[in-house]
Formats: sequence, C-alpha cells, structure tokens
Amino acid sequence: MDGVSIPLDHVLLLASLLFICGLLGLMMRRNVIFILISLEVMLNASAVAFVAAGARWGQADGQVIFMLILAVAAAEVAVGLGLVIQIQRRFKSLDMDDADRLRG
Amino acid sequence: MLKLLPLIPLFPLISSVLLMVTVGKMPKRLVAILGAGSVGLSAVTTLLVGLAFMESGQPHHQVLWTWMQVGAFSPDIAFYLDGLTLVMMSVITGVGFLIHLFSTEFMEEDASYSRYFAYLNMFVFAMLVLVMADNLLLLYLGWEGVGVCSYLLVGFWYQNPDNGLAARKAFVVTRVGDTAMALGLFLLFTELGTLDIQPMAAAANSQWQVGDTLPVLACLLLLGGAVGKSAQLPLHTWLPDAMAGPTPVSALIHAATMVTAGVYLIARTHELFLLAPPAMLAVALVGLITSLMAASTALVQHDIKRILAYSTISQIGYMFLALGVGAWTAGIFHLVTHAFFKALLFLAAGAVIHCLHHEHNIFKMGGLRTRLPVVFWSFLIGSAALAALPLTSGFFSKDMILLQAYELPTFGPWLWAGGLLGALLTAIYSFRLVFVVFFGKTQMEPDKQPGSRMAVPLSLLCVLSLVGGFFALPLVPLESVFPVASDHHPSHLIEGISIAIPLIGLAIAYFIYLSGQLNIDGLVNSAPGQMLKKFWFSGWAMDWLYDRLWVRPYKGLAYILRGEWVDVIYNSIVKVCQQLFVGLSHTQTGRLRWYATSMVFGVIVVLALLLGVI
Amino acid sequence: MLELILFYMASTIALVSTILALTRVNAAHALVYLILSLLAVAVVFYLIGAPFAAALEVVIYAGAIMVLFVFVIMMLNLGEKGDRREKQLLKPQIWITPVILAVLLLVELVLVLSQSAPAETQGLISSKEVGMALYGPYVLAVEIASMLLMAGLVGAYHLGRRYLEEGGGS
Amino acid sequence: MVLVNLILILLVGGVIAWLAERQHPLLPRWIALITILFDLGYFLTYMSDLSWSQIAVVPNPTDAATWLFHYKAEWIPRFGISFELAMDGLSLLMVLLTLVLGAVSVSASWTDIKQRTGFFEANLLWTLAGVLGVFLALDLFLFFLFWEVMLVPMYLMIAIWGHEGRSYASMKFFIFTQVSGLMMLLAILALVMLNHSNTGVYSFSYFDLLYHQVGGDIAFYLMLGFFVAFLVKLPGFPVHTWLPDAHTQAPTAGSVILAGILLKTGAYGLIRFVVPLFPNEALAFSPVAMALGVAGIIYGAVLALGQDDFKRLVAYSSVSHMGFVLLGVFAWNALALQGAVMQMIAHGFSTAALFMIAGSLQERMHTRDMSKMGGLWQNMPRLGAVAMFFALASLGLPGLGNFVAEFMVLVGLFAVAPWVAAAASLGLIVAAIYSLMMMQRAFQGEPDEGRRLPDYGVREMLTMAVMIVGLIWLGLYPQPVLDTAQPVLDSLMQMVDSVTEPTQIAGLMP
Repeated sequence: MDGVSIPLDHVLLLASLLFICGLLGLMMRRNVIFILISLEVMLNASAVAFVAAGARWGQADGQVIFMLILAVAAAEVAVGLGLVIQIQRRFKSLDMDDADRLRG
Repeated sequence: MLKLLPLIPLFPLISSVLLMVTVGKMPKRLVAILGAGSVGLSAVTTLLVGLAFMESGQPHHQVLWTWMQVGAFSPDIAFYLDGLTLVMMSVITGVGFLIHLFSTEFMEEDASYSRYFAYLNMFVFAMLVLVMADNLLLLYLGWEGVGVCSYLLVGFWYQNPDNGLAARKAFVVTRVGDTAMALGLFLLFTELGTLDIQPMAAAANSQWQVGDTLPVLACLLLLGGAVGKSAQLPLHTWLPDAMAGPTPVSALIHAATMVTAGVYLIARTHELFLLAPPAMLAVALVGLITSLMAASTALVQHDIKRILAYSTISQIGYMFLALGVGAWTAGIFHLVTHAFFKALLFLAAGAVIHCLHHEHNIFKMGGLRTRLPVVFWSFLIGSAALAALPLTSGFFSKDMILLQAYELPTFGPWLWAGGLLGALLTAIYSFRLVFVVFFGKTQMEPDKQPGSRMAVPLSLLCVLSLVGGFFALPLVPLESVFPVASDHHPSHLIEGISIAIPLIGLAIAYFIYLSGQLNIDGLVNSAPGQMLKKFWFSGWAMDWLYDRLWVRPYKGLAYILRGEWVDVIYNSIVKVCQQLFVGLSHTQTGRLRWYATSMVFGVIVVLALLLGVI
Repeated sequence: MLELILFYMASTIALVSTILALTRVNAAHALVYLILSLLAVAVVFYLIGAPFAAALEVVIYAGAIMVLFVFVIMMLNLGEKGDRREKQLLKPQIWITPVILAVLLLVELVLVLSQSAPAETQGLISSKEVGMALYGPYVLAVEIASMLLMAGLVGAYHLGRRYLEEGGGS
Repeated sequence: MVLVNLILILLVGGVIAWLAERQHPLLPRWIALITILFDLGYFLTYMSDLSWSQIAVVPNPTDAATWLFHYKAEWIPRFGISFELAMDGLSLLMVLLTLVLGAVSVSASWTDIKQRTGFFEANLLWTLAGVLGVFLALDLFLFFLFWEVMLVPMYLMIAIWGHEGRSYASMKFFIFTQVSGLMMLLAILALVMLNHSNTGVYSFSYFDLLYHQVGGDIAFYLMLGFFVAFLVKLPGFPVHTWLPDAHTQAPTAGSVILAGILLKTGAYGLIRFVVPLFPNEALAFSPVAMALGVAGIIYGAVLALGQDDFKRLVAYSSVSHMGFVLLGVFAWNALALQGAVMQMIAHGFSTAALFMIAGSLQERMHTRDMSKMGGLWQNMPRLGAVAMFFALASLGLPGLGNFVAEFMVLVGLFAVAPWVAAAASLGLIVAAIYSLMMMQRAFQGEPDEGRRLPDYGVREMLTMAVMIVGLIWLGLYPQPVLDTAQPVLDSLMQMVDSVTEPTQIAGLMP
C-alpha cells in the first residue's frame, strides 16, 4: 500500500463531482425524500474532501471532521425524516413545491 | 424729585396688573378709581418731576437695572428725561388722564369694564416707557407694547370678527414697520456699538459724515418703523380700520399718543437724521403726500370716526413734514396741539356716538347743535383748531411748520404749497363735519346727555385746544434738545396766505354744506367726479392694492403649502420602498428549489468574483 | 498501480451510482444506489489511507442512516401511484437551469483545483491517531456533536410523536 | 455622583410609578410629580453650594476638572468607553429647563391620561432621564446611548396614548430620529477610528476628540452626520416633517416634553458637538445652515397660518422658532449664541404652554379644529387670557423671553450676515400673523352660547403661572441666564477661534 499514492487533485475532483451531483438533485427534485438524499450526497462529498485533505498532510484532523460531519448528517436525517412525515401528513404529498406557505 | 421718575410708568403698570389678576371680580367703582386714578397719579408725578427738571435744566438719567449684557451689547432698563421726554410725558399722562376719566362714564355699561382699564393702563405704561427709554431697545419694548395694547383695544369687542380683523391688521401692518425699525437697530448697533440714544448720537457724529450711505440707510429703516406706527404712507391702512375700538381708545391711542410715536422716534434720533439729508427729504415727502392723500380721503367719508382717523393721518403727515424740513420744535409743537384738539374731537365724537345709539354715519345725524350743546362747542373748538383758524392752538403750530418748510432751499416753496393745499382741504372737511352733524335738520334724537365725567374732560381739552398754542408753553423745554431754527422770517405775504387759507376753506365748507349756495352735486355726479370720489373714498385704493399685492398671495401660499409639500419627498421614499417590497416579495416563492437555485447562483457569482473571472 | 486503478474504479462506481440514485423514480431504488455509492466512497477512503473513516462510512452512513431512510419510506407507503407522480415531475424543462448552474460551478471548482500545486496523499493514518486527535484537541467538538445529536434526537421525536399518536399515516 | 443620581432618581421613580399603578391608578401621577420635584430639589441643593464665581469661571473645554461637576467611571475600557458625565453652565440651564418642564408635563397629564397611568408616567420619567443623560453625557458612546434612550419611551407615549393618527405619527417620529441617529453613530464611530489611527488609542471621550483635527473631506462628512442628526431633532427645514405629526398626535404631556425639551437636545448638540468637534467644517458650512434656518423660519410660519388644527399650528410655529436657534449657532458670535441659548429656554416655556392650552381645549371640546372653536374667551376668560399671553410671547413681544432671544440672535447675525438677518426678520412679521390668527380663530369671534366649558382651575393656573413668571423674568432680567451660559460660550468660541481661520466666513460679509 505504501509507495503508491493517489493524486490529491483527483480525489478532490471526485468530491466536487459528487457535490455537484447532490446539488443538481437538490435543484431538480421536488420529492422531499430525494431532496434529503441529495443533501446526504453533498455532505458525503464534503467529507471526502476533508478526509483527502487530512490524508494529504498525513494528519488525523480530516477524519475527525469527517466524524463530526457524520454526526451532523445523522442529526439532520433524523430531524429531516421527522419533517418528511409531517409534510406528508399536512400536504398529503411529498412535493416540496406544494409546501410554499412562505410565499411573499 | 427727579428720582420719582420710575414711579410715573409704575402706577399704571401696577393698576393694570391688579386689574388683570382680579379678572373682573373687582367692583366697577373701584375699577374706575384704580384705572383713572393711577394715571392721575402719574400726571401729578409728571408735574412734580417736570418742575424739578425745569429747575435743574439738566437732562436726568436713571438706570434701574441692566437688562441684558453680552459683551458690548448692554442695554439697560433706564430712563432718560429731557425736554422732549417731558413734553411727551405731559401729553401722555395729562391727556391720558382726561381720556381715562371720560372712559369711566363712556364704558360704564360694558361688561368687560375692568379688562378695558387693564388694557388702557397697560397702554399708558408702555407709552411712557417708549418716551422715557434711554436706549432704543427699551424704546422698542414700549413701541411693541403700545402696539399690542392697541391690538387688544381695537379688538376689544372681540365677539365681532370684523373687530378682530381690524385689530390684527393694525398689529401686522405696524409690525412690518417695526421689523424695519428692528433692522435699523441691528444696523446701528453693529456700526456704532451701542443702542443708548445719547452715546449713539455722539458716536454717529464722530464716525459718520453728513450724507454717508450708512446713516441714510439706518434713518430710512427707522423711518420705516415710524411710518408704520404713525400710519403714514405706505403703511397707513390700518388706522381707519382701527376705529373699530371704543372711541376713547381712538382718542388716546389713535390720535393723541401712540400714532405720534413715529414723530417722537424721529425727533429723538434727530441727530442721526441730520447726518442723512436724503432721509430727511424722504420724511418730508412722506409727510406731505400722506397729508394730502388723507385729507382728500377725509373729504368724502361718511363715518364720523373714519373722517377723524384720516384727519389724524393727515395731521401726522404735517408733523413728518416738519421733521423732514428740520423744524423739530414745530413738529413736536404740532404733536402737542394735535393731541389736544384731536383728543377733544374724538371724545366729542365719542359723546355723539354714545348719545345716538352708536350711530357712526354723519348723514344720519344733524341738528345736534341745540340737543348736545356741550358736545357741539367742544366739536366746534376742536374743528377750529384742526382747521388752524387763527388764534387757536393748531394755527400756531401749523403756521410754524409751513413757514419753516418755505425756508428750506430748493424744495421749500413746493413743500409749502403742498402744505397749504392740505390746510385748505383740512378746513373744508373739518367744517363739513361740523355743519353736517350739528346744523341742518334733526334726524335722530339723542337718548341721553353726557354726564359730568364726560363733560369735564371735554371742557378742559377745549381750553387746552384754544390756548395751548398761545403761550407756546410746550416749546420751552424743547429748546435744549433741538438745534435752534434760524430767526429769518419770510415775507408778510407768505404769512398772510398761510392765515387766509383756512378761512377760505371754512367759507367753502359753509357755502357747500350749510347755505347750499355752492352746489357741487353736478360736479360730484359727473363721471370723473364719481370716479374721483370712489377713489378718494377707498383711501386711494390702498387697501385694495395691498389685498391683491400681499394678503391674498400670502394666504394663497399658506393654503397651497398647508399640506406640507416637503413630505412629498419622504413619501416618495416610502413609495419606492413599498415598490421594492412588492417586487422583492415576488422572489419569495416559498419553493425550496427556487431558494436552492438562487443560492447556487449566488455561490457561483461569489466564486467567480473571488477567482477574478468577472 | 493497483491502488490507482482501484481508486478510479471506485470513483466511477460512486459517481455513476450517485447519478442513478438521484434520477430514480422509486425512492427505495434510489436508496439502494445511494448505499452502493457510499460503499464506493468507503473504498476511496480506504485507498487514501483512512481505514477508520472507511469503516465508519460503512457502518454509520451505509448502515445506520440509510436504514432510517428505509424505515421512513416504508412508513410512507408510497407505492405505484407515487412513482407515476414522480415521473411527471421529472420533466426536461426543469433540468435546464440547474444543469447550467451545476456546470458553471463545476468549471469554477476545476479552476480552483487547477490553481493549487499538485500534491499526493500520504500513507496511512491509524484509528489510534484519529482517536488521539478526537479526544485531544477536538474534545470540545465532540461535546458539541453530542449536543447536536441530542437536539436531533429530541427534534425527531417531537416531530414524529404526533404522527405516531394519530396511528400512522395510513 | 450628583449627576448620576440625577438620572437614577428619574429612572427609579419611573419604575416605582409603573408598579404603583396596581395599588391605585391615580398614584403614579403623584409619584411622578414627587420624583421630579425631588430631583429638582436635590439638584438645587447642590447648585446652591456653587457660588457665582464658580459659574463665572471660564471652563477649559478640554479639561474636565474646570467644569462644575464631573463624574467618570470606566465602562468598556477596551474601546475607551467610559461613563462620563459633566456639567457646565450650558448643561446646567438645560437640566433646570428639563426638570421644570418635566414637572409641568406631569401637571399636563394630570387628568388627560386615563388608561395605564403607571406606564405612562414611567415613560415620561424615563424620557426625562434620557434627556438629562443627553445634556450631561460627555462620552460620545454614552451620549448616543442616552440619545436612543430618550426616543423609545417617547415613541411609546405617542404610540399608546396618542390621538387618532398615532401609529403613523409615532412611526414617522421613530424612523426620522432613528435614521438620523444612525448617521450620528456612523460619524461617531468614524471619528473614534480616525482618532485611533492618529493616536493609537481608542477613546470616545469628548475631551479626547475635541481638538482632534480630522481635516479634509472626511471631516466634512462626519460633521454632516452629526449635523443631520441634530437638524432632525431641532427640527430644521427640510427634515422637520415628523414634528407636526408627532406633536399633533402625542398626548399633551408628550407634546410638552417634545416641544419643550426634546427639541432642545438638537440645539444643544449643535452647540456642544458640531461646532467644537469640527470648527472649520461647521463654519464653512454655515451659509447652508443659515439658509436652512431662514427657510425654516419662513416656511414654518407660512404653514402655521394654513393650519386648522390648533396643535399643528403650534408645531409649525416651533419649526419657525427653532430656525432662530440654527441661525444663532451658525452665526457663532457671542450675541447670537446667547440668543440661541435664550431661545431654547424661552421657546421651551412658551411652546410648552401653548401645547398645554391646546391639550386643555381638546380635553374640553374633544376637537383641535379651530374652525369649530371661536368665542372661547367668553366661555373661558382665564384660558383666553393665558393663551393671549403665550401667543404674544410666541410672536416675540419685547419684555418676554422670546424677544430677548430673537433679538440677540438677529443682532449677532447682522454683524456676520446682514442679508440673512434681514430675511430672518421677516419671521417677526409672519409670526405675528399666525399667532394672532390663532387667537382670533379660537378665542375671539361669536361665542357659542349653548357651550358650557370649565375654565382653568387652580392646578392649571399654577402651572401656567410658573411659565408666565418664567417668561417675564427671562424677558426683563435675563442676566442670570446669560451669565451662566456666558463662560461656556466664551470658552467654546475661544477654542474655535484658535483653530479656525478668521477669514472663513468673510464671504458672508457685505
């Protein structure tokens, strides 16, 4: 395993691509479950970038941050899915465009 | 004795404050005693002080306290007594007392008896302060004070909106003049560094040459004030309307004292005016034109008080003429005699109105000669003095003015001729009044006779009007104040003409209004005659002119602006904000995808900025 | 070399499965693709020398979090009707703006990446190091994370409670 | 500590008044009155320890020790913010005015306020406390704090106890003062930052910033920031439009405080801060400021004539009168400055009284519309006489305080800018027009016979007597006031003269 290392650029590129995929999903999908999935993808992408950066310097900090991201993701999903249930109950639909009560 | 000087204005002030504080709770008898008595006390004190002054012959200066002091600006509350002041004080307290006495009966039936005397006493106080002030600021205090009292008294019967209008007009028009005077004070203080009259005159004489611009400017501004207060052109329009007040008020304020304050001001500051010959000429011209204008207007009026008001304007015009030609003593002399006979005329007119159910129109009167003999004789003597018939007081003073005007180089004869024309008109209208009111057919029966408190002041004023000029008594104290006029006498012809003119006027009035031998109906009824009559009747249409020139535009401006136009600016800011709000609220679609998309757009822009792509 | 090949393979799988996950109509299908993507990312973690992160990725992400999703989808019970609805929503016109924006952002990110000097990942970081860092300098962050999780727990319970009280969303 | 206690007494009194409402709804007004009178008495006992010679000492504006009272405590030392209060002759006059008019305003609210009396009196006392703070604070941060403190209770007074259009008026008042306050805050911060970059020390203290020569364009903009804040408060043309609305809608006591005291904080700020902090810029700006002053005098007077609403008329007359203050400050010579100070005090009395009269009329007739009045003198002779007195004071009758003030402003101004003085003198004429028009429309004319209105009672006459005596005293013997303000103004002028070119305003000379 030692000796051959992976170019950082490529890992970061992977992170960027994943992030953008998530972003696309966020912008395109109206189903609230897919929106949550997109968010997960984006969080995961940023985690990749952190871990890669930590690996670049040979330090553990990247992974520490990854764990914090995990915690955030877990909390977010828990609350988010609770919201999904409420939305389904209120609007009888998972379409986020129906939940537009904030309209000015 | 001279130390008693501050008491003279103090008596009426105390009386006035007492009457105000008790707000009508005092019995009428006590009000009368307090009101008239306080002025009587002042008159007695004036006599004592006057005698003491005549003995010493030196001007007396008494500082009460420093009014305000900021650097060099330190006007005092201080009185200055010299001959001129003494003459004025005598007139104010003497004639004032008689008029107060007259009022105690005249106003007997009025509900606001004590308010009347409170105002009237306050007026006497303010007028005394005006003439006794040793500096122009204190003079200004008195000056505005009399203006306010005049306002209050003209609008005394405030229930009638017309009276309120007249009162307001009186105050505002004089305020225009007062403001000019205030500017004059600013100029004088800025240039001379003091407002005390005597040091100021000295400073002016040392700093300025005859004919400099600054003294001319300062004097013209002071003249503005004098013109306003003394109802001269172009600020005379308030006086005829001011007749809305009770008649004794007209006698005291609008004939004997307040309206002559302008004359007093110019006489008081004559050393400044001597440095400004153009201003002197302006004074003379203002006086002459005003006297002719007012005399011609008086010829055609119906209202007995308006006739007297215009005649007052005209007579003060004579005083201005006198001041303008440098006949200081003659001007003040005429002021004094005028105070006598005009107060007499007004009081007599007041008695007529009082006895005739408040009738003002002279053509509804007539034949009162036998019905109201005391009033008739008073009126006759007053008119004779007004018309300057020989040997009355008015004759001496007017004669003095005309002769000295004739002496003036260049313009003298013209001024003299104008004055003579005025004298002729004066004689005609004053005897028109006498003949129409007291002779002819009786049209109204008087319902009462003047009582003793009316008759006594009338008779005393009759005596003063007749003999007041004989001994030239008032002139003695003035000698020390004014520069001495030249002794040169014009020819007897000139003097003769001056004497003859009033007699001619009397004759004309007799032939037109009494014997009817001279019929002017045709002349009056012709088209130009009618126009002239209308023009004269409206007081040379000055009211109309001012209404169009000032009153209406100002009211219109106030009306247009009343909605606060400046707010348009702020309201439009509000409008813009509201529009922005409406516009931006459309971007709040409530859709998550839209928010995410716009956020991404923002991220792209920010990143691009950071990268320097844009 | 093997690592490199493995890396590119894992990356490709991660990307493709992510794209597939986000374009599915059926949420359950999407979840399966997403789990695949996460597993691929776990491989990437392993390859760049972070085995502890890889393990966590598998255990917590692909395991715990995804199970949550599955539960909820099961609770919602969407079925065929939901699928048809989803299809309608994925119309081509709503693709255009997001794709343009995404491409722009990608270009910018690539620009950013191209400006940095080339570097490589360096060897293995053991779980012990991670643990030392975590309970050393980052102990405050751990506390905060715990608080966050607690808040998430309470929030999720509160949001879900009424649903449960009313006897499910059927 | 005297100064701190002065403010604290009012703050605490406000809290007590608020709480006392639970015991009895009429209790708060007594507590408010007693608090203010106690504060006044407390102040006077300390004042009486001062001799005239102490007051007459020309204080060194840069040295707090030469002031009459000085208190300083650290607050936020890191940013150089301290709790610094100080009093010289000028603030002494203003504090006295505030407390006297404060008592008057409590009297004005005596029967006027029927709901939530406790909270009302509390707001009143807190406003007064804020105003005292503004007059005493010499730390710019503290000054700004008090500047805001006095606004909020005032806003509440208008918004809760105001008349029919209160929400609009209170919002307008708040926005105007708030926006202008923001400009001042920015100017203060910028000034402190500049001072920091020059000296390396953060300080908000007046004494540290005083001699600070900023120079250049930036100083001009900073001056403008302060100027706008104070101009709004003054209020000067064209940022006066909040005033007629606020005055008209405020409860009587609110109008009294607003007109009598709050406007004076603007004038005070101009004298205390704008010119001393930025002498060169302020004097260079003086032609514009004077033009605004004259515009305010004339504009206010013209609009006053056009109003039907009694209170609105008085409000516009305030705009007109405060124009003289602006002129006086920017003429910047001894006479004009003294005139401006006199005007602040005299206008405080005369306008407060006129607002009280307006309030009394509204309480009795339930209208402020003058076209529905007329002949009130007949019904209420005492009220009419009092109104006449204050109308005359307002038009500048010699012998009353307003005349002394306006005359001194104009005399001083004439030496600097004769034409401006001439234009401002027109204000004397137009003031007469609207004042007398007001008297005629409300009090003269045909009385309505069927009307039964209670005349002024003892409480009202006593309150009015305070102000009548005050105005006559100011008009006939203003020397104590002048002497109190003189050393302060002298020292300010010396300081400003020492840093400005004498030719600055030569352009205005004829």
